[in-house]
Amino acid sequence: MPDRNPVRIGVYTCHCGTNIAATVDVKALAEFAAALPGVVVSREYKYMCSDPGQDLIRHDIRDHDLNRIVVASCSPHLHEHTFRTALKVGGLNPYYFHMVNIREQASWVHENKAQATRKAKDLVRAAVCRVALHEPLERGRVAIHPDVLVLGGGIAGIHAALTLANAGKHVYLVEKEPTIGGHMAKFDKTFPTLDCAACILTPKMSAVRSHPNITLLTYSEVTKVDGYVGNYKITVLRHPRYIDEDLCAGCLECLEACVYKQAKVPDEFNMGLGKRKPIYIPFPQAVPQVPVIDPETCIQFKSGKCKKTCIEACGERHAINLQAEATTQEIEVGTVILATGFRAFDAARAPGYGYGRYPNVYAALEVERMVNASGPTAGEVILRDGRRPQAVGIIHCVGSRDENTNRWCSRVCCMYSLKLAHLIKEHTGAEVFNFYIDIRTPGKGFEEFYQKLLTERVHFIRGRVAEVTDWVFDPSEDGKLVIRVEDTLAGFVRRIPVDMVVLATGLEPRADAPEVRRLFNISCASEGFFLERHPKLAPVNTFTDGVFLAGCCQGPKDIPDTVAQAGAAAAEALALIDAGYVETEPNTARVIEEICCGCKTCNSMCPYHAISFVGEIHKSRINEVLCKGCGTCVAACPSGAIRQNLFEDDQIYAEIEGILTHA
Amino acid sequence: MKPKVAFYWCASCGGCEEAILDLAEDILNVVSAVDIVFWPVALDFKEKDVEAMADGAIEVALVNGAIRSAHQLQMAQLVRRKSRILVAFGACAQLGGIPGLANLTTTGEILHEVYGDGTRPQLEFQHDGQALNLPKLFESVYPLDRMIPVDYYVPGCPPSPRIVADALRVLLSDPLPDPGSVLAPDRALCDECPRKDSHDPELKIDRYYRVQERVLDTGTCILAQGVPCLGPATRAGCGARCISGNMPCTGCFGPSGRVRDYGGKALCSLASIISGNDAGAIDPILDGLADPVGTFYRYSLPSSFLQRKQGE
Amino acid sequence: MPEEFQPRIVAFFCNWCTYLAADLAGTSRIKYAPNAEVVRVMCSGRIDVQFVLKAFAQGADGVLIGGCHPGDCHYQEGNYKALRRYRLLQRLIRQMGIEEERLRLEWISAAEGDRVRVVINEMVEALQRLGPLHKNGQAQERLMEVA
Amino acid sequence: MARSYGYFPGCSLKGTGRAYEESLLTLFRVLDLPLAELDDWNCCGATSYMAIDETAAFGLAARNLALAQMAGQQDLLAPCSACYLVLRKTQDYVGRYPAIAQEVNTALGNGNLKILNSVRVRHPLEVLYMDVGTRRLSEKMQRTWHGGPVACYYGCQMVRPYTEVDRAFNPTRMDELLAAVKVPTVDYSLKTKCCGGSLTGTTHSVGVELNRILLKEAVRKGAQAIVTVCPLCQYNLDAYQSEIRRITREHIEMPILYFTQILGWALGGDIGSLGLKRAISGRKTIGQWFTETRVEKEAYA
Repeated sequence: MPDRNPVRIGVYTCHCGTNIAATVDVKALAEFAAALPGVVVSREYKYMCSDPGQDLIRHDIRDHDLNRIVVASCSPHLHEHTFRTALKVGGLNPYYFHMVNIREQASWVHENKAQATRKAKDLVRAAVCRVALHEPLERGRVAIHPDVLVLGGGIAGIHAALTLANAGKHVYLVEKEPTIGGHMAKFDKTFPTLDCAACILTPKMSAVRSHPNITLLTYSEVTKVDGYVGNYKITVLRHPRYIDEDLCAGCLECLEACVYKQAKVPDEFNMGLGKRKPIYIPFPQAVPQVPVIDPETCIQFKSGKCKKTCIEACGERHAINLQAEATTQEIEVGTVILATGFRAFDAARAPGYGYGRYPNVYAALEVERMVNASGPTAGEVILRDGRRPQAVGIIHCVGSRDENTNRWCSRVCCMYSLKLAHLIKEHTGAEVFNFYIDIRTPGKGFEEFYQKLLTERVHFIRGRVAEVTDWVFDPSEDGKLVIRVEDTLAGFVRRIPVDMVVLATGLEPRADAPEVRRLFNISCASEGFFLERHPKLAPVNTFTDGVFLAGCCQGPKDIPDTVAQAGAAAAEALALIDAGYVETEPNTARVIEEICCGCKTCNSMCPYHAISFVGEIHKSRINEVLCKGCGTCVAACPSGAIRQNLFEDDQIYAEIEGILTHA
Repeated sequence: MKPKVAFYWCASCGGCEEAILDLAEDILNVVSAVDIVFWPVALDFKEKDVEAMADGAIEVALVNGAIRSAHQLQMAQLVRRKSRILVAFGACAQLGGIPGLANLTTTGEILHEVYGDGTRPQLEFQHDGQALNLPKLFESVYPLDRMIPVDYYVPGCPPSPRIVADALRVLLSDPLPDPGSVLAPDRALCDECPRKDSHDPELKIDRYYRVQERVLDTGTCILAQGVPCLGPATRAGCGARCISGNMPCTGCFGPSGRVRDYGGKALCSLASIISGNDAGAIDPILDGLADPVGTFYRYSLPSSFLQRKQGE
Repeated sequence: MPEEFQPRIVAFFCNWCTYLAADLAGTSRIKYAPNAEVVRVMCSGRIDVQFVLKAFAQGADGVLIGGCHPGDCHYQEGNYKALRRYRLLQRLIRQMGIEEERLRLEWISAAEGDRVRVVINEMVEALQRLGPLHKNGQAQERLMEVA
Repeated sequence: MARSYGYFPGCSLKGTGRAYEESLLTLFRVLDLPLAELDDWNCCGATSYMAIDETAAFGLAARNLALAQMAGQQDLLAPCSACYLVLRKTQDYVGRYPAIAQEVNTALGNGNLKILNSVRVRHPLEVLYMDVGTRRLSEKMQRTWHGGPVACYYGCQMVRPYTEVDRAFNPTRMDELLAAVKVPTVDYSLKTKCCGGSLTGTTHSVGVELNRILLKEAVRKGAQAIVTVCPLCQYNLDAYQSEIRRITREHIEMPILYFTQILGWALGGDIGSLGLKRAISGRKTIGQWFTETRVEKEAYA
């Protein structure tokens, strides 16, 4: 049907400084646009997204009584919202707008100015054709459930959870392991201040346990995520720890009582350097203070012939229940913070360094435990054969900056290597050699720490280590590990005999990152870390509304950065919660009942069960709230009886025609 | 005096003419109601008789068949000139119809198929001073409205008696429907299909069968039985005659109002509802849809976006 | 020498993976052929076969469909629908005399900026080998024969 | 009857490496794996060619590959590391760089040949490990080892840059094969270091020094012999021991064996046809080790 007020289009071409103007002839583009049907105003401006830029639009709407706006600038993912708001302020329905991406998808990816300009023209023509058919739309509102899920109980999750809880929001903190604390709990000292990790972490851990607004679900995993921003339904699988968290008083007598008098099982928390019993608590300050039974190694589970002395020891409390089974729990939250952390690179994947082959080659985390006073060696640096090392080599960038393994820099290895160098020297007085590609100390107090180590006469050899070998070239090397490296500063190949080799292993995405990613429907960057919505402007947001990122799951970072990011994620969540609602995009689909023939083709298209078949009228109907606006049913409807706001057939046809109409 | 009515046929099989006769006794009402001034298949009028008429003298002309030859075009243009209302009657006139499938080949190929390398009919031939002419065959088949302005469409191959009767009634009465409209309900066939409620909403096809491969249950949705039925994509109005004959709809009534390319839309829909999420699982199911063009464009190739086979 | 043929490609990209990949290519300043012009849809499942046919009829020499990798669809299953339609459409266009290289479906995740370059460049090369789809101009122009 | 493997001997196995060929044929006979020597094969194009004129090297290698593919072989066995590498590299480059493929095929075209990369280039070590497997070797074991521990030496070309045969760092498949027939091996850290290669012929002293390092470390690790997979390695380590003794006054004398010799013997191959007599160093030890002993059947408890 004919529009009562004829289409009056304003087209705005952005220079984006020189980002666009250097490759696209913006002047020619604006002139071209001016001649297109329905275009009343066509301007070019340095920065359309700036206030003066937006004012241009607002004033033209008023002065030239425009009713459609096209902006040719950057990606709609960056500024579509900005300009829609400008329309709104200008008194126009924000959806009378279409954005043309001539930066990311033209000026930045093409070199030939003529061709880039031609392409930009096509795209603008398409947008003009399209926008003419736009209709006014209203955004819906969805109430935000105030509770928050924080996934991962490392320092990131802990800090985010506490921040939210202190702001009065209820938080579900879900952790895979039997205790929270994550990697940080394994560290001895933290760089560059060398304050003890436990001293700063454990108080936060117990704060989590005692906080009235935090429900702590350890030894648990998220298995299902339903719903959408503001209204997520999360299914949590709770592994049985065989000891009732509510009944257990944390006396740990059951550990003493275990029929295993000596601990026999390699202890995960100590990277297998120590031993634990089948019934154990990961580490003394673990939260919750509740032991867990490992069915793999518990005699009762294996043979059923145990005296069950642990149950005796527990006595009246009856906290131990060997029949316990996994349970699932449904929780409802409005927002989610992913703080699932990282995985340390497996040093065995760099075989040249002999990890797993030579007993005295250690991965950094093992040494972290070793130098830790509460670690397996009570803080002593002792080799597997009981010797104290006279010389120690620390190899940087193992599983980082390496074509064969991971290309990225793990950011923390330089600093923790310096830290370990300092601690090892402190504990053993040994000669310590650092083998590095570059020393990267870009943090507060980092460079100073590096300087301090130089004065401690720690050796720094610049060169990528070729191999660690036990090949003895001359007798002085007997019984030692030899580090072969090209000293790129001295300019020759050196053989450095040492007793102990420490591999500064890098940080990787967790093995289960892909599953988590799919559960929460977010993207991963090429190396497998979770992808933020925008590296600069939305570093803790994801492309799924209401899901935020904190800590190393988004990329390697140290504790200060992690805590800062966790705070930011909490703030983003709070902003949503306190707004009380989110506005939803109106690009939903709807059935035109007069045309629908009730063939039910669409019903099986929708993964969200938004489409139901209404028996009384023999037609299908779409629930607008459940519809997420993918448009699959629209394409599938054989009689064209389903339409999608903002992606109407006619609008897309117009765009195609616009692109292909030869100028 | 009675309104003048003309019937003419272009590239068609004659089934549309039959459809008029299928009105049975109603035909008498028609004949008594109108004054038929031109109907080559039934009455002896000549081209010159039509030329003799004043422009617009004919109230309603029902033209069936597609345009394939210069003569058909010339006649269509003549009838158009003489008629106030011109109706594209039947699938061929509306969409190109079965003859439109010739757009999968070229005229050259067709002539070769028929005459081989032997003598071919000449466009012009001199016989003792007399010039004999044959109409030129076009490279492609065209639906009527690509050649002359068309006021209304009556779908079907052939149009069902009910549709024809309704159409005539509407056309000879006031007020006339919006110009360009198709004189059939703007809804798909399922709407009037007796089997529409026979299958549950979660329709998933694990295999497509050709109709001869399957003994079809007479109560259940044919598509749900794995036989491609184009009812969901095809305009209603035929009274689901094929379905009642336990045969799938092949789409002769063409698309409903919001669909631009009948075959593309039908294909899009039938492909969407199969199971299988990778090529390995999908392809065997699609193998059941032999001859996609013949299946989805049986009546509408010339009116599709692509109109004919591409390339030379 | 004659200027080499510049094919026109209409690229239907899903909003969450392939469109973002194209943005990433931009922010990474990856250079590729300027022949593909993007129509953004929310999901590859929105892409109606009619759109593809329309593009070919309108003068496109090639059509590229970009969606999320299997299992990664932002809308869970839209890309599977796209794949099913694509597999059947390939058979149809072959019958219609359109070479299959002219229609391509690619799964490109938000992280695969360089994949956008590779795919578009490959396609441009392929289309330059094939030449224009409408050897004798637009389909409409065929009407000339009857005039 | 198992399918046959195409066999490309290359110059060495017909010359300095005869012992390798003899033991290889014997071993494959006892495993009844038929070997079909490639008809009309030519120089593989290795080292010197590759260094001077790559295209010519690719051409030579490609011809052999094309012949194998004409002969309908799925696998082409190249026991010499140098042959293996150049053949494998040619396939890789032809597959990866259309320009090279075109050049090579133009050359082959003159002989009505074309390379399709349908043939798999294999090394006996990989074939024994993957196709036969350690389990079957232990089952088929006929003789028990009474000799001393040995050091497995893989050389440089076998596992770099291509790693189908074994891992690039610390390869272990030869160790595993020998372990399968109860031959003790030592943890030998130099298993992929340079044997001196053709340096022994050009910059002699350097080549010999590299040999010395390998031998000495083997001794230090308690090995009484070194086992190789490559005729050049074997020759270098075998031929210069007396010279090394003369220069260094270190008493180094140990057999340098082919892994096919030990396996062939352990699986009951005819001792006479393992090329053992061709050894230069440690002949006495070899004589003592490779005798007609039978497997003692473990007493069943």
